Amino acid sequence: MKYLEAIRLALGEALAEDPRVFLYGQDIAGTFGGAFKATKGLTERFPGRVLNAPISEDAMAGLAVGAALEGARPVVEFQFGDFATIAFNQFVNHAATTYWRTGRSVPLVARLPVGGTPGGGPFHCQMPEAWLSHHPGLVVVAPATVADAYFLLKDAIACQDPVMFLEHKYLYYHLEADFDPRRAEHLGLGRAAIRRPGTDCTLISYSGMVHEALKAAEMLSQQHDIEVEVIDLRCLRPLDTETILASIARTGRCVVATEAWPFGGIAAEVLSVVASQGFRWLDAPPVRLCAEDVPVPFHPDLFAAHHPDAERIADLVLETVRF
Amino acid sequence: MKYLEAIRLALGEALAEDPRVFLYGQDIAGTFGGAFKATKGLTERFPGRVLNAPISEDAMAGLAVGAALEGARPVVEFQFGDFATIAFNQFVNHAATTYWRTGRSVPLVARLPVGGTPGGGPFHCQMPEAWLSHHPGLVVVAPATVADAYFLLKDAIACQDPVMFLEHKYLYYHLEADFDPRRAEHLGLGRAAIRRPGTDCTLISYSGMVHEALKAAEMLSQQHDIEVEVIDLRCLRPLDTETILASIARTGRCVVATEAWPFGGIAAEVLSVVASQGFRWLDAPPVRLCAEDVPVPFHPDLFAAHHPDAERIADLVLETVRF
Amino acid sequence: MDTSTRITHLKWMILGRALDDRLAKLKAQGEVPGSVFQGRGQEAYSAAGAMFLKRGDCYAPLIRDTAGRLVFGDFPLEAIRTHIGRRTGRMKGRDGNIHRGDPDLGLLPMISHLGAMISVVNGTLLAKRLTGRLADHVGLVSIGDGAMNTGATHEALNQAAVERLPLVVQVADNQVAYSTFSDRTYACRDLVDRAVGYGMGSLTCDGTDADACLATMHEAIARARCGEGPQMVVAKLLRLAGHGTHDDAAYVTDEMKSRFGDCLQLAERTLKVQGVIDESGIAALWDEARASIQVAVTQALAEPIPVAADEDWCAYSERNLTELRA
Amino acid sequence: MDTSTRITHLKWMILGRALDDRLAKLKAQGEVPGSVFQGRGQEAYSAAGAMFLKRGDCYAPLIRDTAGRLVFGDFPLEAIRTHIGRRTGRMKGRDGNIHRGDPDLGLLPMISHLGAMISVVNGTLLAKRLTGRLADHVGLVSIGDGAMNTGATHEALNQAAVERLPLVVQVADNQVAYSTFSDRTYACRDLVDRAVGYGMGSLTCDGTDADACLATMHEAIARARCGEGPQMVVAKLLRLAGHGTHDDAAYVTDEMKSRFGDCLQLAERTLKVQGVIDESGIAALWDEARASIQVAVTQALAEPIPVAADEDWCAYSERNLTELRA
Ligand SMILES: Cc1ncc(C[n+]2csc(CCOP(=O)(O)OP(=O)(O)O)c2C)c(N)n1
Ligand SMILES: Cc1ncc(C[n+]2csc(CCOP(=O)(O)OP(=O)(O)O)c2C)c(N)n1
Ligand SMILES: [Mg+2]
Ligand SMILES: [Mg+2]
Repeated sequence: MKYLEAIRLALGEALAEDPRVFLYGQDIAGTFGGAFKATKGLTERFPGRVLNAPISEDAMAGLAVGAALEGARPVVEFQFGDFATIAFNQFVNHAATTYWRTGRSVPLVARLPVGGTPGGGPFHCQMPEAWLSHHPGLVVVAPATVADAYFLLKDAIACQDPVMFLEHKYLYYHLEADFDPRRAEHLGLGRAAIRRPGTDCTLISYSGMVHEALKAAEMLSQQHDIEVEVIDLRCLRPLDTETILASIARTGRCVVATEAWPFGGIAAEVLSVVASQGFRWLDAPPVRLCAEDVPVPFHPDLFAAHHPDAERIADLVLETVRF
Repeated sequence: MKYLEAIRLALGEALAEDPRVFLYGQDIAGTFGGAFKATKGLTERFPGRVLNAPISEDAMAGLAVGAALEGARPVVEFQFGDFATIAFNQFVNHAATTYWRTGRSVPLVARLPVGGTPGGGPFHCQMPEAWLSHHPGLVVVAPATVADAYFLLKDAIACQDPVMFLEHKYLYYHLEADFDPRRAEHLGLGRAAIRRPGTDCTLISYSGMVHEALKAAEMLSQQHDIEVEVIDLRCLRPLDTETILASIARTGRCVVATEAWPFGGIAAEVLSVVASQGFRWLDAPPVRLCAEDVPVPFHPDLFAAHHPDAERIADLVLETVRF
Repeated sequence: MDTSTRITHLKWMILGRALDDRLAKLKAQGEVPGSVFQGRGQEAYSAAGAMFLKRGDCYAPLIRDTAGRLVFGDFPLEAIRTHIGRRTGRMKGRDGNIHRGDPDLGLLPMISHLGAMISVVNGTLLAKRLTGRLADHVGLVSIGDGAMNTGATHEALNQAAVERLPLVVQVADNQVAYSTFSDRTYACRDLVDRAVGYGMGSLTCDGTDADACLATMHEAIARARCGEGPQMVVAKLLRLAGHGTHDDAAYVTDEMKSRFGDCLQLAERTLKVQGVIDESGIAALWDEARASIQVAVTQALAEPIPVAADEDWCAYSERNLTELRA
Repeated sequence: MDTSTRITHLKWMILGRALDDRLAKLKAQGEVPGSVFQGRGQEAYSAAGAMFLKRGDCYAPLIRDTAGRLVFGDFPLEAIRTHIGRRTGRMKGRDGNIHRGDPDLGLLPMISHLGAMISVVNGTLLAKRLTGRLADHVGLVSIGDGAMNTGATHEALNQAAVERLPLVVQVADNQVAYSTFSDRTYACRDLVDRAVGYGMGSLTCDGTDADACLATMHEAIARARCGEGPQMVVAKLLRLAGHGTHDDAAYVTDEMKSRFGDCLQLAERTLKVQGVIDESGIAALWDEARASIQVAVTQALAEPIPVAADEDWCAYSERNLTELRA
């Protein structure tokens, strides 16, 4: 099953299991089934519950807030996560604040296709998690595996709080795994996963970058006998600081690799937690490897240089281990 | 001179010195002179160059981008920084990316009244710097003193890059200082200031929180003989990591205090820089004290508890020094 | 409109005015930490909209809707509590003044960002429709001349039209947005000219004429109820107060003032002239309003303020999500 | 319109079509990293707008404006470079395809967020006015039926009307926004009905009729030039391609196709029937277009790609600001 198919499966099951669920987004209805085809076939199965939205991201988010307050379970698809800037206000000032201000939950899910693909350019490759997670009140999720794409989406739809669900565009079709939802194990919302145990260094990432981290870990094991513990955050907000700190306590070293810009990103938050709460365990400076600090470039060569990859992650881990 | 008067002075001088400068914002024109009176008297002195805008923050920001591209020097006033969420897209995707994408600078200034006042509540007290500084391309400035309110605003208007200028609402009328612009010394854009030298711990803050930091330093000196070095960041993006790291090298300890939420905020960024680049000098975990992680409360008692103050800052410094 | 509706309308107008006045006084007395915004001059229009709502409808008032809120189920005690920041009441001192609301009642607690409430009302209506509970329910949303120009308003009005939702948008063109006159806010002849561009029904009325307000809002809401799709109502009137009590509104010209009467004075006069109510009847309404407000003030002032130490400072409703935070 | 204008118009339409076709072919050949969007069916309208612009005007085209861009000063080599990501040209491989532009020319490089360009054009016009350089200059901005519903569009159109800027907004109602038909995009009779709500002048035309496009855009731009304030033009037509080359547009129905012709075929036929140009004259225009594009393709393919090691990865133009970063 592909990552995208896992998302479609979760959407279909949620629609089938819970009559309160409906889907709303640009071009998601009918035979077209969305820019990335996540909702293909769902209109036929659930007529009237998969609705096309006008190009009005603010109103899409606002409608979801209202529907959630009214007891529905709206799942809103954005065509690209980059366009969530337009809905930023409804997300952080409305969805995120309502529970604290009024005691009423706002159970909505916003599905945001994020991350880079070569040739995507500055406005179709961004990672929005930094600005979606600063304000208190939103749950921010970023599945890296096929199983998580399925389970975390089901969890997100069941969650009482508003969830920003970040789907990596590159993984949609490029990530495939054997996966049986009735058998697979699954960690709940809010927990990080140790994707590969190790003793020499903790390597933290999420979303598409997890696969580069795993490649780096494999390279280091093969070439340098270094055993890296790879953590996939899964849920960025709230952050599973317990799992992170427990790992640092074992390894004494920390590298964070993300596809996002560095300044104030998730990597910065992780490093602050590690530095302030894990200081006593650290044998080397905790460091991060993020995207270059300019818009995401269009040309594939620039794009490749802009994004961290397994090699550069491995280099940084090596430097950290040898500190 | 009051903080607000320093801003008005800078605006008046900029208008007088540079015919390309104009002001645009809600309720800033005429005898009214803005919600906080920053532009009072300027319409009379510069007719036609102080323009009222409709309640259209996205279009306000977009107009500024266009005017800047056309060679003007727009200074846009937002009524509250909280409403910059609406202009977020034009700021981060348009103003911030244009130079890198096209080689053309976008010299605009957005003046954002930020920060908490008791009774202001969840939508009139926010600190927007985290989400304005994550994307590359914006300069983010947050003056804490009367002199900086004046000099940094003049610098911002002269700057070739788009500047987000964060003015603290509480300081508008509550901060007053003897200040002669022709005599005062002044650090340029991009440099942090050491507001009080010290040897035992580096205490970093910006905007309104600098005054609590200075109070905390004074308390610690008087009561505990602890000499804290207080750094006022002044410019949040780019961050003056040189000054920060040099101070940490001297003191070996670091506390960051901000009025913003913790997650992925400026404090997180500073801690990451300090942990990753200043690790060898650290004798204690670098830590932060931020606002409580919920919307800014309306009631003054909750508001007071929500925001860090001198006492709590001092406690954390003490803990850090005694680590 | 029948006599009892007109008298009820007057009663709500008076209660709204009296409550706003009392809130202003509480502000002057130092009891209110934040701002006080008043609906003075807009009571007739505001109350008229809410009067034709029923249980199960949704209402999103704005800063000038003290009267409409009261009609819909807000009450003086809750209004005062929220202004003075008591921990009793829905907002518990966490949010204040005109941000109060009660989602359980269908009274949406506004956020400050103008225009943001409309799509939220759309969402409540769409959710009702999808889950088979819409029946003849409607949503009513209030908006000012200034806020008509936010992108959020536009997206939401178009959205309501595309979904053919039973939304009534009640536009109060009170000549100013804070200090800014309409000529710097919009350039069309009348804001109602926007309705056709959304494909909405539309109505206008004199916002200072209580009977016109009643008839017009009655008609608009009836149309929405019977499936004619979203409706836009635009009334012209004048804000007879500052933007908030902190604002002396010196910028409002005498010419502007000369063009608009006070809806409440006008209503009292008309009803008296028509023999619907007499001087003492009106005085009784005022006495009753003031008395009930005085009771509420006394109680609210005696209620406890929030205690920081009791707060759990958690923005999530799913507590298990936060237990993980170190 | 005079004969030479009509022939020039045809020439630009042909060049636009030929360039789009060549870009699609380059995409099929694997030379284009990103998407290719085409203006097929919209060339007459797009070119007509830009033809009445002059040096010093500002133009913000969108994804279907290959033709209009060429008229205004974009050229095939720049278009191809930007699509295939060469470091030559304005965008240096940093941004691609329809994001190209040249602010020095007044050709604004679009960002993807629909509606965002309009207020930027307003800004250029206001800046010109404030610094005394406006004279009779105008700004032209292109927008689709779908993008008319973004908040950004609304705020900017109202802003232009309030400032009475010489803005012409050229709406191409091509029946679809990606796969979404107009009935899920707007509910008014015609998008031109929005003009009155902004207080703008308005015009409509058949977007498949080249002469109508010329006459209408000429009139709209002339009105803006002589101080009549912003103008909205709405043309109906059909996108005769997928949203991008990746999209087979299977959702476009035969009924829709039967209602709209191909502006280019129609123009060729009309001009032939009227004896303005003959078959060989048209063939010559095509040959010329294809030849010039072939030269550009050959050159662009030979041009160097960007080199990551040469990048300074810095988003600030003030280099001193970044020197401080450790
Ligand atoms: C998006 C946004 N921008 C600015 C403000 C600040 N603000 C609050 S009320 C107001 C004026 C509103 O005018 P109008 O919509 O005409 O309503 P009125 O006050 O006249 O009832 C402004 C500018 C806001 N609340 N939201
Ligand atoms: C704010 C925003 N939301 C979504 C998109 C994705 N998107 C790109 S083009 C398009 C359809 C545009 O339709 P229309 O405005 O009618 O223009 P057309 O493609 O028909 O020329 C969409 C949804 C976008 N670019 N910007
Ligand atoms: Mg108003
Ligand atoms: Mg279209």
